[in-house]
Amino acid sequence: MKLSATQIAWRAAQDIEDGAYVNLGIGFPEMVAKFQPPGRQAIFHTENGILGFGEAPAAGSEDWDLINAGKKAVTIKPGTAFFHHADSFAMVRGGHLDVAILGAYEVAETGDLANWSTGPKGVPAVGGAMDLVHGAKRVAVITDHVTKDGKPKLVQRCSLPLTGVGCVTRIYTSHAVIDIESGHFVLREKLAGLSFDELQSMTGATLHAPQPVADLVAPSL
Amino acid sequence: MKLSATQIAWRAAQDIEDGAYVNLGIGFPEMVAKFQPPGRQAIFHTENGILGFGEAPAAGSEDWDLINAGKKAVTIKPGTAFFHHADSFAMVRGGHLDVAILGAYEVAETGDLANWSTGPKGVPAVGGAMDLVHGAKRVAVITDHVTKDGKPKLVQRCSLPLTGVGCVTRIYTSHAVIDIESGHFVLREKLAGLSFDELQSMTGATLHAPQPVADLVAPSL
Amino acid sequence: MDKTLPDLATAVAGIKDGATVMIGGFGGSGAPIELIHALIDRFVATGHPRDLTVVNNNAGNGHVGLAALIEQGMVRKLICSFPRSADPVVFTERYLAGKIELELVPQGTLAERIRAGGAGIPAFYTPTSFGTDLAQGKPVEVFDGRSYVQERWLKADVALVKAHLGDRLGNLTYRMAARNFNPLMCMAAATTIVQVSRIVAPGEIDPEAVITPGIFVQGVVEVAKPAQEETLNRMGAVYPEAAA
Amino acid sequence: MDKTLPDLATAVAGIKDGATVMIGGFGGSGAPIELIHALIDRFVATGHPRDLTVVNNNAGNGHVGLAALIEQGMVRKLICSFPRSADPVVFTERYLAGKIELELVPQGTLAERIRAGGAGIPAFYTPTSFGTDLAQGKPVEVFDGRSYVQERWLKADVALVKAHLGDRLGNLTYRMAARNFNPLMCMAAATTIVQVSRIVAPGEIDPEAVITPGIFVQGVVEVAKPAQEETLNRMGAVYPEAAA
Repeated sequence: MKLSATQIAWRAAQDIEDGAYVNLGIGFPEMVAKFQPPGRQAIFHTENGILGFGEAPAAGSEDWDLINAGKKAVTIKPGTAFFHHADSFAMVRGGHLDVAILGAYEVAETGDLANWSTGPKGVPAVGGAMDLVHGAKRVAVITDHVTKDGKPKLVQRCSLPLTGVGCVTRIYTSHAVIDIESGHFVLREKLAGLSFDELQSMTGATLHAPQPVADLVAPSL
Repeated sequence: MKLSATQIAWRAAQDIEDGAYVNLGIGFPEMVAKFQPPGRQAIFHTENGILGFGEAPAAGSEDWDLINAGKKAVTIKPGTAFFHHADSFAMVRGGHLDVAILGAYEVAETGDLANWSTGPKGVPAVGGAMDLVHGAKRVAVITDHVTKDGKPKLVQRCSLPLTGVGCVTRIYTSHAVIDIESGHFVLREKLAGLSFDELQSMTGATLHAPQPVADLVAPSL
Repeated sequence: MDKTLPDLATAVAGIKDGATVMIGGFGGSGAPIELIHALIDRFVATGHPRDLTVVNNNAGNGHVGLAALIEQGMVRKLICSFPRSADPVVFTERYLAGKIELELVPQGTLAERIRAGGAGIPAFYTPTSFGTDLAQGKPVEVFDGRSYVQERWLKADVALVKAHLGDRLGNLTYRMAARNFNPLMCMAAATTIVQVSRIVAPGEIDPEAVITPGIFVQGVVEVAKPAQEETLNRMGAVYPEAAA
Repeated sequence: MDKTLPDLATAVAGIKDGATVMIGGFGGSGAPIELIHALIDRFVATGHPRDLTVVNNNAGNGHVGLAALIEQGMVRKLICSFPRSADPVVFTERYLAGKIELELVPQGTLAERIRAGGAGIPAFYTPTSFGTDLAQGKPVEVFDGRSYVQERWLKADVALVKAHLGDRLGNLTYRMAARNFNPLMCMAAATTIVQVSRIVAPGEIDPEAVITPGIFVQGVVEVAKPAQEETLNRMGAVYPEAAA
């Protein structure tokens, strides 16, 4: 038993404060926007120059000048602002974002993140990931706990090319919520049906649990 | 006999091409704008964020949000654009201005300019001068040929604190038009009634005249 | 989320002794006079904040706004490009008496340092000031055969800014050349407090027309008919009036 | 002064072999498709320009616009942040075959390098890419205890840009997120050529609404109903059509 991608996104969304400025990485992390808790409204930033954009338009009513960083059509809503790329990354690099939520190939206990290159084969593409990891006040990762082959994605040291050094502070996985503090994975929540030892065996570095570990729960979605 | 300040400004204005982007230093250089030759229209830039501003408004109809770098009221005209200070100095530092015309305490044959500080006494103030001398494609100076005490303002080496090193390319004075080329003052025009030797005696470094020297003429203004 | 502040006193309540405060404006245009005067009111009433480092293009004019702040003795250090004005007596007297510190910065470098502070760029190179007294002590590097001076970012604890329209999310527009340093300072301060002529509902400002997106703004206070420094000075105004 | 150009062919006539060409847009939004296609037309007719270095955020999509430029073999090197798309086959094949050079730059660094080129800043420091493969060979410096990578400005011979409205002085507005890299590239090129949906008289654009002031623009050409890359690709378009 494990959380689905949708449920991981839901869990990550619960930690976003009302009024937070948030950048969601392209692909899977974009899903987080759907699960803002009632009464809270985050303001979403996209690298290509929109702050406070709205949901996807109905199919057929897309305006292709109004897209997000993943090149998907979005909409405006009251309070939206447009700006150019240098201003957009001033928001990122200048530390003005509250939260960035990114995908990962690997996350190390040091907070190092690898999420842009699977090695020398193929075409490398980095986009805004390397900027985001050094900009937001809180850089979180959402990911399956292990690869499709069952290998740990949470590791001692990343084996793939790094996106950033010591940048990730929280990881939401299919099995747990883990903080990174002083070079350690600190377990905060895990699935109720999963023992600490089972989780440790799926994890490539030592899990610490200095405080009681809460149950990781998410609704059926 | 010598040109008045107004006539020096007139002479400098004759060299400004149609469509040129021009910054005029505060004070005396601002006068250059009045003497654009018929059929030519320069576009004036002011450090505080206006491109293509118009003339001074009638007294009493000033809008104090619409001023130039000298804090004098100006007007908008068709094609005016507003922008912030970083964009304004991107225009300057980025080499987008065609001409900057500045005043001077001293100009050296090396092209060094001193125009911001008369020494350690008093309150120093630099404004945009140090940016302008490194930005415009052509940096010209308009000045009386000598100080009120009759001392040369065109010198071998500046004695006052520098605004910029090797930046001035042409000097319009009350008595002559002089280019700076390869570390030399090269005389282009002088008042008809003034001998070369007389001009040299008023000048603090060697004047060169490799080509025929034209008469410096300006209308009564 | 609503960044609206109820009044000017609340807007300036959080500024601490020793704070670095960026104050927008170029001369009087874009100067947040009412915010400055509210800060003076607080100082007159409580003795705080003091020992401020103020960043502004100028050093004030007459006896209102920034000049009045200096006149109260609240400013320990001024970072500016051009401390001259039609009536610079307040700054000049204190400066010549050694009672206020001055860091003189070329205007374009000042603007770029503030932008760099807001954009997370700790240092950059500029040709400006190379070979001059203002480059003393700064690293110099040659790129493509030309010499450049390294300049550091400039950040602030607080920015006091004047804008035209603002919505409750902090999106701002400015009025003509009153824009000047204001959008840059919004980016470079931990806390940006803006006085606007009118607070509007989100959506009333065209998304294309937003000059400062709300992410750079922490508080917005409405001052419906802001005073203009130039006009006050022509009337011979002095702030606080009791000082006249 | 009138910066209006009579047609697309004239607009791209001056681009030389080996030129560095910045091309605006993020994916298809803000991509000057018609200018790119005019450049392809010229190449098909004359064999020039070729050996171009192109700066764009992406590497093209499908077989139109930038992808078509690459498909023609006109591009020697691409400087971009994200050479992936829904249909990146044109770039991918050439890249994997070693027929095109790639300089991969983080997106924010790419934007800042272009701005720096336009603003006369030869180098700056950024935290981005520190400790990664993309920082290899670049100077690193510590400021206030944190490590930063030195990055150089990026300039171009020509920028091909898409805007919304333009006046004959070159003042520009953009349409929504089609703004992206376009205003920055206008600043960083020796010659900036802009296609606009409508050329208007000076004064028709509110001075407050100008995003790119005309000083950054050398030529403006009207393309009344510009194609959108996304729409062309959904129709399976190929440029030039004969290549289909």
